[in-house]
Amino acid sequence: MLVSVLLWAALEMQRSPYATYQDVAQAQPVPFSHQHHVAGDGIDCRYCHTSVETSGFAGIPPTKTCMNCHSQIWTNAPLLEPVRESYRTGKSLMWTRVDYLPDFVYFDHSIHINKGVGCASCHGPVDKMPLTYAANSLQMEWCLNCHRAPEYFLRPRDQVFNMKYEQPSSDNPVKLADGSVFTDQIALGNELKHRYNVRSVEGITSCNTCHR
Amino acid sequence: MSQGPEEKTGLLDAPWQDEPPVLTPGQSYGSVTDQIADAVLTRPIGLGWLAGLAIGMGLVALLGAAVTYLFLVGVGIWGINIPVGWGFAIINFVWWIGIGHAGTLISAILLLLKQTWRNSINRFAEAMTLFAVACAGMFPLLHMGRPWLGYWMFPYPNSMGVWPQFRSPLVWDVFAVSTYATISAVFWYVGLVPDFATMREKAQSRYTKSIYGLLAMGWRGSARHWKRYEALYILLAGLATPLVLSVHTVVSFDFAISIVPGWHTTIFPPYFVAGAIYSGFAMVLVLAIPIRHFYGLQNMITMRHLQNSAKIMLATGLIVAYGYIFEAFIAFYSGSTYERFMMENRWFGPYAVFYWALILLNLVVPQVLWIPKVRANTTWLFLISLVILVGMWLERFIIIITSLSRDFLPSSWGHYVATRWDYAVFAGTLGFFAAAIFIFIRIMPAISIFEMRQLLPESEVKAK
Amino acid sequence: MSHKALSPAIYGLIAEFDTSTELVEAAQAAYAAGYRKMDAYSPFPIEEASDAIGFHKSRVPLVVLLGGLLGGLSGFGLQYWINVIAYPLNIGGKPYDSWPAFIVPTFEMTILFAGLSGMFGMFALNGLPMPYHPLFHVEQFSRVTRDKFFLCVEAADPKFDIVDTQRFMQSLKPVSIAEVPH
Amino acid sequence: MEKESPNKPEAVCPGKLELAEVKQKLARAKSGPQYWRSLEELAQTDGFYEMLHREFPRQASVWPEGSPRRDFLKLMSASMALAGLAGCVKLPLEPIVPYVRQPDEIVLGRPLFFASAMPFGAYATPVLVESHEGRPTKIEGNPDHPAGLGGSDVFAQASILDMYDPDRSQTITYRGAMSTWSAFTEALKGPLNSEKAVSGSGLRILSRPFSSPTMASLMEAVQAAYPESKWVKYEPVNRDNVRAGSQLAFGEFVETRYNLGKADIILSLDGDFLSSGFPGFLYYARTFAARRNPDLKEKMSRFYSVESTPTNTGGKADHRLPVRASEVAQVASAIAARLGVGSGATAKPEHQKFVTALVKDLQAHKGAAVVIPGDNQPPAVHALAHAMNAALGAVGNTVIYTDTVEVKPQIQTDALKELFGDMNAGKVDLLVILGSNPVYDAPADFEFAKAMDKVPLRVQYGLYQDETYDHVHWHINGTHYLEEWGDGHAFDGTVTITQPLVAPLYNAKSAYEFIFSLVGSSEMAGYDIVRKYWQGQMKGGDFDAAWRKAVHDGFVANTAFPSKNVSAKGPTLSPTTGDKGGAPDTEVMFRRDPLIYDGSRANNAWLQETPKPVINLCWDNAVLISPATAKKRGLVTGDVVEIDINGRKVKGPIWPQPAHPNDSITVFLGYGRTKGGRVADGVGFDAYEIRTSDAPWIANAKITKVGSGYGFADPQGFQYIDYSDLPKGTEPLKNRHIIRKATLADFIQNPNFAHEEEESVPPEMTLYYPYQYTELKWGMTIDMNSCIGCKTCIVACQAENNIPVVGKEQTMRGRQMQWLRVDTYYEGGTENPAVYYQPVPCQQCENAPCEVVCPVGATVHSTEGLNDMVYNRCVGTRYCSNNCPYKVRRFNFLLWQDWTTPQYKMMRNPEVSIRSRGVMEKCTYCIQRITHGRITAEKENRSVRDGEVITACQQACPAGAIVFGNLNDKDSRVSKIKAQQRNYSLLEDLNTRPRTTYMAVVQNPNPELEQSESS
Repeated sequence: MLVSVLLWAALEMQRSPYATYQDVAQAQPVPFSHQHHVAGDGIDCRYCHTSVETSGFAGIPPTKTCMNCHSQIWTNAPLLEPVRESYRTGKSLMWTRVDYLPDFVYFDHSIHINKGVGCASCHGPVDKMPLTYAANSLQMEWCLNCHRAPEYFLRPRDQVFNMKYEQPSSDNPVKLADGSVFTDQIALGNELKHRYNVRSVEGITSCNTCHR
Repeated sequence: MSQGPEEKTGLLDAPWQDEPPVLTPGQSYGSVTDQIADAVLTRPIGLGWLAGLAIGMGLVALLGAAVTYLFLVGVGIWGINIPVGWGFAIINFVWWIGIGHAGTLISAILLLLKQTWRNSINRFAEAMTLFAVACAGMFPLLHMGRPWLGYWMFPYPNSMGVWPQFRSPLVWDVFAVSTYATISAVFWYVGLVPDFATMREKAQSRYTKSIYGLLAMGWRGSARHWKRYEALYILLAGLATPLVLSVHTVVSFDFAISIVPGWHTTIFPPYFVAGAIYSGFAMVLVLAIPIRHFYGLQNMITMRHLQNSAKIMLATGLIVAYGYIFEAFIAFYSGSTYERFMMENRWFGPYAVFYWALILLNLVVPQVLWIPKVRANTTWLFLISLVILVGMWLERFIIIITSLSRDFLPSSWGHYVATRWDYAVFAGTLGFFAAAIFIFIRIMPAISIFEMRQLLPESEVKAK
Repeated sequence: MSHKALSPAIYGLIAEFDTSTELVEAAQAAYAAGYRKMDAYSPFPIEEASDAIGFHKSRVPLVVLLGGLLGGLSGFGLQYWINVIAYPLNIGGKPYDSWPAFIVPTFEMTILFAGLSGMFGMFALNGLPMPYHPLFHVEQFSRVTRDKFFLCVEAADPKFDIVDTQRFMQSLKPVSIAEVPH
Repeated sequence: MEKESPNKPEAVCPGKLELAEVKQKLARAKSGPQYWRSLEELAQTDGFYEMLHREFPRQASVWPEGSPRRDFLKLMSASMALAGLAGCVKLPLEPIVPYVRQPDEIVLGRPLFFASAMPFGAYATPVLVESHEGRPTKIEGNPDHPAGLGGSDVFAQASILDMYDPDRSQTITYRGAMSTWSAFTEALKGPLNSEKAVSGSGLRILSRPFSSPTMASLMEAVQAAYPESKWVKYEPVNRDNVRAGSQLAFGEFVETRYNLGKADIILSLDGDFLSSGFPGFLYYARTFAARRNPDLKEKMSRFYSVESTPTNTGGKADHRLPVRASEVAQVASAIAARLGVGSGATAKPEHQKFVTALVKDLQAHKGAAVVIPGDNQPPAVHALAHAMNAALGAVGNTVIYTDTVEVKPQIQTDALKELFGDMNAGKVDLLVILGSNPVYDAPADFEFAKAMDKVPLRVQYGLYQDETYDHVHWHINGTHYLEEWGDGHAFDGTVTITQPLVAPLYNAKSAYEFIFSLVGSSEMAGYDIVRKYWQGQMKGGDFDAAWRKAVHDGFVANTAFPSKNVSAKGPTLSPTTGDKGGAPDTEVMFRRDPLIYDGSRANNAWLQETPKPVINLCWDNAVLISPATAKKRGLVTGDVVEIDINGRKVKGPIWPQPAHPNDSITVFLGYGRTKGGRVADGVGFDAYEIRTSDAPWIANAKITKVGSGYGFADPQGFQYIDYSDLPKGTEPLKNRHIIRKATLADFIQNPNFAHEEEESVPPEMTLYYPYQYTELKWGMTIDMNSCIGCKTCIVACQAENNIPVVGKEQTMRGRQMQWLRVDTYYEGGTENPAVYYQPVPCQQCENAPCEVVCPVGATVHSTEGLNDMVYNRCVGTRYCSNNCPYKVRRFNFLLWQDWTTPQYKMMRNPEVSIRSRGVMEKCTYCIQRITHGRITAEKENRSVRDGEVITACQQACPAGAIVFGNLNDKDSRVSKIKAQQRNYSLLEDLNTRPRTTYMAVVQNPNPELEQSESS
């Protein structure tokens, strides 16, 4: 009895935000607001995360990228002092990672984007995050949800960076470049799986897909 | 189910021999009860006992130290390497598990075979089983590279979405050994309940009284209870019998399932089980002979028990011998070049001396048990039992080390040399076992009281 | 009639015997005399005794059987689900459903569940653990765990009458008779 | 810049396409200097270091023992239950440290490739260097380079570790105390001026020989500034004999180049041309292997080897004649005589048969035969070889003479002797030592240290504060070739450019900058020095373009030296024997170590731990002796003997080595370092102590037993495929069909020989339906006929896959970690056995025995047929290894990864998990490279091209013996090879169905000699 209770508690704890930091906003040197920059200013993800389409690593913007704008606007907002200081001294800003993967997991951004996995699918509604937090647990079982049934999540490539994108439904049909219209995610997903020739489920649930 | 001594029809009671009795005459319900219970309740703590316990505890401390160092530094402190990935840890595991088997055999199988003489030795035989399994159980965990992840062997819904790999004999081991441990414990405890009641009543101090009372769960010997109790007891025996056979079979699968020459053979299951009982009874004698001597239980654990055990050792020993012979025969009959080389390597290879020692200790020496005089001499029995225990340990050494050290590709042949840490851990478990036994005989009735009562002639209900 | 009122005050009457034979005979006699709510107590199991008091079959075997079945099915089910449905993996070129390999754990699970359900079933049916019982008040009853045999006729028995029953018990030539208070 | 080429595949390995991309990158970079400054600037920011240490998630471990987490877990592992749960639950927060200004060419998470060159001896070895975020992480061969042909050698592969070696000298010192560059230049002004006054008569520069034109120009500048000064070039493993030989033959120094591609008959006179470090090794290995393909039928070449110390070269010979080094001369002259060269001695009776058959064969192949003398053979033998080659009409066909690649060659020992004399005579006021370590490796009869101490001012420029360091005033820490600009000539003369991959870790000066500072009034950056020189050379046309191309390609096309007309002057004197000194008893043969060379590589743990070719000994040098002689003298393995050459003594342990000539011993140079670094020090014994200038290669010595019980680390368990030292009558190992071989003749009439004896298992023997691999299906073949046993693949694998080293003691316990091993088997007694090399990586069995027994499913099959090893799932039961018939799995018995040294963090390949204590690991077919190729292909909506994924071992193999690819693609090279009949799999009868298969050995013995084979 006691044993099973403890076991259950352990399993719960293991999945709890305490362990995964899911939905926990981290303190950052600069309280950077994705909400403001993405929703407000309408800046595209790729402006800062430059290598997301070409490399496994999405890329953290160098201080220079911040200064591109902030040398013009908010030039002396005290909030941005750390940024300016970093630029002056050449000392890097030390951000705290919010979307954390263990070191033995090899995640490649470019291929996911190429296969029509939206940023939001993993990172959540970044455009609604005043302070950034991990929207998902990023635990293996969570990854497997999609790797076992991609059709539930795929979206057209041109919608990958669209934060407003919603899955097709009768009142929200999704139109592909070639004009075909979908009102049902499964149908769309299967079509995209075919078009983007996504590997077989056995293939993308093979261990070496993520672990080396 | 109980029967008097006069109508003995047990397998092992050869009619042409006049047997010593199971229970010396002149006993009564009261006398057996008192004698057994008092050994625990009133008998003063002897120096011998203290010394024994001290030694045991000392070795347990050694075990603790060795294990701590092991976890901090890694299994590299042992002699294992590539190709010999398994060393003392697995040898000891198999050895201890084997020893456990005799206990279950006595308590379960002999019960089913209506061998009432087992009533006087089943209790501590079962205790022995439990402690041996506990010792064995440590090793699979200790020998892991990352023991703190040992729980991955059990199926539980983890956040990784992955499960144990059920094709692996190691997972079978996990199931078999844990089940075996559990069922043995159940069997043992169920058997103890009525005796705990006795202790409850006999105990003087409030303190001990309440403890035994707790354990007895309010047992009051109602006929209805006895009825259900007996039903369960028989059923447990019926469950434990296939279980005990399965456990060493599964352990032998660890080897038989693999493709290593010298491991990959179908004869392993029966020959492992036989070997297990062989070493198990050896351990029973190694324990029984001193206990009956020091606690003056000669009238309950009589020569009869010792002789029967000796006969069983002789029988199982011959099965084991058959195993050895057949291993060799198959090696050549199979025509497999690897098998042949394996056998020749055992005979002439770097570990040949151990092989021949094994043959001497396990096959040759025990043959003296054919001689009734030897079976009747406790000293001889004790020594032979020790010899067999060593021999059986060597058998596992031979199987594991020689087979691994020279397998398929000559380029990757290796050599295994145990380190002091290997010995430390082994000695530690021996100490743990000894300490456990010493404590057990001080706090629990070492002989099943209520089953002893059944051995008394007056326990019979005379139909008029 | 009058003293019938007293009957609830006590749990029952208990008679003490020296041998199992006497106990069994006593029990048979009591049963013949029409007593039903009674029980025999002995230091070791006596088959005849339970028969004598009219208790013929226990339900323990059934419990064990059900436990075993449950264990076996869940054992195999778990393995099948894991290997074929939850996460099929190519292990050394073996098929997902390599059932021969699943037999061992299935077997062990069967034994485990059967054994555990057996033990808990037995205790449950026996109403154990029961730290308190009226009989424990009876001084000589403590010897039931040593060398004495007892027959207890409970007051709850419709035919129970403190006087008649006592008289009847005397006829069984017990070593002693005692009232068992609540 | 990535935006410009979004779809370009990543340069995971230098196939054409990737190079094309690197080209673009460089073309786009405005011009060299700025391009590089960007990296230097980046290198100086703290951000850079912070990033190196923390940014890259791939700098990772098998969690839960990751670098930041390990301490935390150490605590936990004490109390298991806790560690168990907590360990699997709580992830610690990690910082991310971005750049401040990100250099254009760097795309986070994607490697770049740069061509460069490793100066080795007097030659430049072309390489291609992989760089992650500005950290060089892996050396590969440069496929475009005419002298490299894409292969590489152990030294190139291991050089990456040299660069990150924490023992490297990190600062300038004066009399042992930290100092600065400016202090040094100040301090030297005076002495230099006074030297100027006496036109440098007191200035001596001691350097290693080099081929760098720029350095040559600097050398001239020094001569100009200090006319009387002398520049001495010396290396202990020198080619004096070669030089002297060519002088004997031609009266001048010439470079000899062989064209094995044209050679039908090859005769080696102790010529070790198939081992790393031999000039032109890469080229020879590739061309030799090409001609050993039995499908060429009678065009397959035949190789005779007259050899003293057994080498992997001799192991490839169809006929090998083991003789003492001093006897080679005699055999050579006997052969020469038969060829009408010189009035040679007659061969010993036991050599007659060999010589006769050989000569016949040579004469039958005039114009297509070649004689290759060894560097350790006396000049006379070289002269003879030249003459023989002439007589065989080899010159112009299989032998080409050119100008020497080395700049201003000299007889180095003589030059050093002169310097020694001058120092003793007090003629030297200022001694500048450039990268050499004379105190350790100068001939014993020059007590160099003593002489040196007589020099008033001594300056050392070098990478290590080594033995010589104790005897100098100034020590200037030098740059590794990956940190400096430079140039050189490949063995064929091709101009080869060295470009830095990273700014000097300990901001050191390059040798060029250093020498320049001695002559130049002002200082100049290495880049400018080299570029300026070439600006002078590349006249006409657009220099910038030409220069960029040169830098990018790593070489200048068609700059190989033209062949030179020289004629051997007449029949040379017929030599008697090799150089000798000392009382005759046992002949000592000094040899450079096959792996740590002359000792300069001694601090490289990868090289130390790699088993030496053929000998399979690591972490030691030994006294090699033939088993027969050992028996005769009552010596057994591990006995310690004292070698006495004219009173100079050294003690070394005995190692009976099959195929070693009798009555002689071999000692490898380069061990017994005292100030070589944490790895080098105290390993082996120092043979330089008994090596004198008059007998640098062959000497006579007395050996006496002085001890015993020395323990060796020899990873390979058992080397005889036939009986030898197994109890007689035991089941013959031959029946395992591990090595399958035939003679060319047999092969031609029975191409299927490889499958005759085996009882191969029909696929239907299994109960189960075989798993269908529909997607990619990876497989590998290893051609044992091409494999030359040089072990380069092992080091390449170690570098690529972050494989730790375990040290001698652990290797002795049988816990070496290298994923790939090269099994070496002997057959036919110990006198002169046939030798076979068999590289064994994970066989990637389709019916993998290891997978079935893993209790946690840590090793399972992928849909591409890979036997995945999931480190992070492994609990370490080691059952998989027990059940692996090939024993290719490696286990982290202890914590062997170095988590603390920052240099190593920078060195590791970020694409590969770093395994920690308690987990199993093994060859993955370079899964990181496969994944890369697959993802790249998928992003371009195409299937993976053949040759797009190249494993590290395949890339490194100089002989091209390893081929990897997709078996579902019927046109892939690997499928084609697997279709051949020579193809077989190891332990086939176990029905493990390996994906790695072998091409059986086919030898091409001379029918006349066949009978006498196998002593």
